[in-house]
Amino acid sequence: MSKIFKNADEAIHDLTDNMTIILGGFGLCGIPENSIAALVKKGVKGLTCISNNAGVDNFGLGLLLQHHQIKKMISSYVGENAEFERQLLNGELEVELIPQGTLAERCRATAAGIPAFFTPAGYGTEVAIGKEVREFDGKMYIMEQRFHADFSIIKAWKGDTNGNLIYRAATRNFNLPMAGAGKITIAEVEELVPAGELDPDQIHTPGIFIKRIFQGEHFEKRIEQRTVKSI
Amino acid sequence: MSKIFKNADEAIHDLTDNMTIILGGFGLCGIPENSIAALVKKGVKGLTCISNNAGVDNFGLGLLLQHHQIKKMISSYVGENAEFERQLLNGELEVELIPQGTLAERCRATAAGIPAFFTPAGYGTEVAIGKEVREFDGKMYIMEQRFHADFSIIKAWKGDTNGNLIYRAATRNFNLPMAGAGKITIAEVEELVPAGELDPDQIHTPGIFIKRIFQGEHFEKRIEQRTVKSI
Amino acid sequence: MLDKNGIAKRIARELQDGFYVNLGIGIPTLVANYVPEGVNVTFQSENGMLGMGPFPFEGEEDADVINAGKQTVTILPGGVYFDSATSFAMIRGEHVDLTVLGAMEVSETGDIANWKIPGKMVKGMGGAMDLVASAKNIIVAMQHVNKAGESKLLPKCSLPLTGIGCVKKIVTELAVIEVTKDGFKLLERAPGVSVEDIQKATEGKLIIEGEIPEMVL
Amino acid sequence: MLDKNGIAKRIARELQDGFYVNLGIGIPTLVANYVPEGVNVTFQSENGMLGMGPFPFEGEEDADVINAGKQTVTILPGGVYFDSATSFAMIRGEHVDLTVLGAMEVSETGDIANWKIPGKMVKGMGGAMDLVASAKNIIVAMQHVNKAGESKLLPKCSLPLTGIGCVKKIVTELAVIEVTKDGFKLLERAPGVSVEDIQKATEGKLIIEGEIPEMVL
Repeated sequence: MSKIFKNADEAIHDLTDNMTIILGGFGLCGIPENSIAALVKKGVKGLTCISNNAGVDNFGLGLLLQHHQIKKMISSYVGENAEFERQLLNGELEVELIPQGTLAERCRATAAGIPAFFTPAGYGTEVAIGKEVREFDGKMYIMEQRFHADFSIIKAWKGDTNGNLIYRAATRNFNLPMAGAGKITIAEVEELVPAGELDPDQIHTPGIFIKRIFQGEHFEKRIEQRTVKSI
Repeated sequence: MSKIFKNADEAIHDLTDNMTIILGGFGLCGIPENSIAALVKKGVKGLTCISNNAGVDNFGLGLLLQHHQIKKMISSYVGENAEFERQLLNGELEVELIPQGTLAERCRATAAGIPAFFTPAGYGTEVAIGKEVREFDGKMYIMEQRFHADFSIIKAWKGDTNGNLIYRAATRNFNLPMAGAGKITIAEVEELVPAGELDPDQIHTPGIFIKRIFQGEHFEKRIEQRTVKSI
Repeated sequence: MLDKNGIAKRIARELQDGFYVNLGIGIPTLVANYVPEGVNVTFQSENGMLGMGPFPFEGEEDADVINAGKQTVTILPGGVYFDSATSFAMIRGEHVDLTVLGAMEVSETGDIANWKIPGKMVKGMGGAMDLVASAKNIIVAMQHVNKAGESKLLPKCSLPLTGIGCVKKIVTELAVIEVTKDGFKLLERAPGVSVEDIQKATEGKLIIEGEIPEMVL
Repeated sequence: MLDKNGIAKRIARELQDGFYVNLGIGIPTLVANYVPEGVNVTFQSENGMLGMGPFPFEGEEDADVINAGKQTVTILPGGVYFDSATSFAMIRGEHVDLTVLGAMEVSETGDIANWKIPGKMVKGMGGAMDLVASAKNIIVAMQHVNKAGESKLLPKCSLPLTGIGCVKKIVTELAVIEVTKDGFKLLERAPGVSVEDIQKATEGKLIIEGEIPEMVL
């Protein structure tokens, strides 16, 4: 049974309206660009998107916002995004903000079959409202639960035909804990190689977490805050 | 502040009687041989040891058993170990058996500041006795808590002077989730290299989890079940 | 009646292309020898390996490359090493498609006991409790009766449990049995074994509906 | 009175050799420019990097190498990349020795508000709630009063909280203040600033004991 798909369109062929999808990346770094473009092209609507950020106005998840495809965003930081703000203030978009570490751990828990765990993040704040609170060793924690998502869509640098993945630099971010967090996890990679070409000691995500893999056609890798020092 | 210690004796200099220590490895694979030898030499007694296995009669943690240094073992499988059995039946040794995945996750939780989590392992069995039980999505889970350990002692293949570690093959096992699970984590490595020599994309355990590191003098790497096929 | 290899061979027919499989110690290990042609499966070893291959040739053993039974093994091309927390994330997260393991007793409600005999030295449950509590699909490979001639398929387990309501299928030297909500359902007879033989060796409720076919191996 | 760089410089004196440090956006970022000689610290960026280095030279930016502020940065020799779950394991597990971040308000019991202003567009808490709930040692870098001239050191925060009872020290343009169980304890005055100036700018309970020394930068 091959995990290899020709392109993003085919990899998301059965992703339909009103689904919940988890998307990797931090800001615009390590986002599944090709899959997002395919989602725009496909025009699926009413999506609940779980992703650390919401892209910028004309890139990343901002593209899905532009086309009114997102019903709800679950993020830790939605940043500077005028269209996002407009839709939110107009009541066209729901937003759930959760602490970044909690988001990462909930994704990991989902993939790892852990239904709930305790974290100190958000204790005593509005994040804790409605959540179970408990003391361990004299410190207060709140209980957080896993997600339920139809798809998880992530991006890696190299992947092999078994679905094994290697990330490059700071693109590992949410992509790794999101691997396996959707009923189906799709990985788009910059380079797809035959199984056996990756060193088994250097693989970041074992292929078992990945159901579909394809080589992206083009990666723009836009930089959100180009910052340089003078010589 | 250097993390580098000359040898195992110096790395464990302040490990004293009645402490709780976590030790890496699976069977005899990837165990911190040099540190165990140093513990025998130092003669610390009354130890509570958290380790997946208990070694064999004359190697691994079996050496500490031989010298009556262990008060309690917390393991998933204590295997074939005559001295272990003798001490257990004589009431000289306490044993707490916990499922292997729960052991791994409890170590990871300890290092990661997660005081408790839910797992299905052991539900409906004697492992669940006295533990909180809860249903999530129609399935039953039990709550497991993190450990409290003075030291975690692990073994890696290569390490750098910042404490960054790379494991080889199946030795990664419990060593990785145990990194950072003790108040002080000691790593013994086959080869210690200057910071900067390891590829930042290929490091398995970031140095922040490691407080002390030393290059082991000798690694016997005994094989527990030598199994070969005929040509 | 099947020998150990026969049991393994029959279980191997349950393998589907693309499956990730965890094999326990004993008869389950033998399943790897009978993977049907054209079916591609990946074996997981819970100590931290996907793509576990055969034992090494003499002289090629590597102390760092062992399986969950502490045996020296090899890794196949496309395999991967990982840590124990990640390994049980695969198991608990239901990414492993099939678990095959041995048992001392199985109850008609799918409870399994395979780790502890009161009064005997306990070696520990290892990964068995995680595996049985997590797997979507669990097949037990075992003898139908124990050495004392007593049935291992019981109304209720008498030994301390490893997990409850988890076993889906049982393959013994006598039969293939499905665990249903109504009890043990007889699916297939081993060659030369009669339904009566199976009934006699099964203490739990055995459901026999229609003609019971003989296994195809 | 200190400028932003002065605040950063004073905070940098809190750095100890071997510290792992997470710096928030704004003034905290500037702390990296003033690490005292002989003190070796490692900067963590919560998006997945230890050993964060300076910004790259023009033309050497790498889209895959950014910090938590989404700025292009570099990694130092001996640095390491990791994923977000591991990153917050470091933070939650108290492996990060010091967190420096900005705030809108701090209460005399150490509560902090820095993520949300009712009625204004909320961008999100990012990693701030994890950082403040976890760090053993939290220093807030901020202006003593807001743009409306109101004190940001209050008996009780008026804005939605980021965390409670967590701030250990505050460094502003006017003073260094420790958060004790009895309230804000004045430790140091900025050059040219009087105890009266600080008292006037502090709405929460300010504890002044003995002679308050001027900061050494």
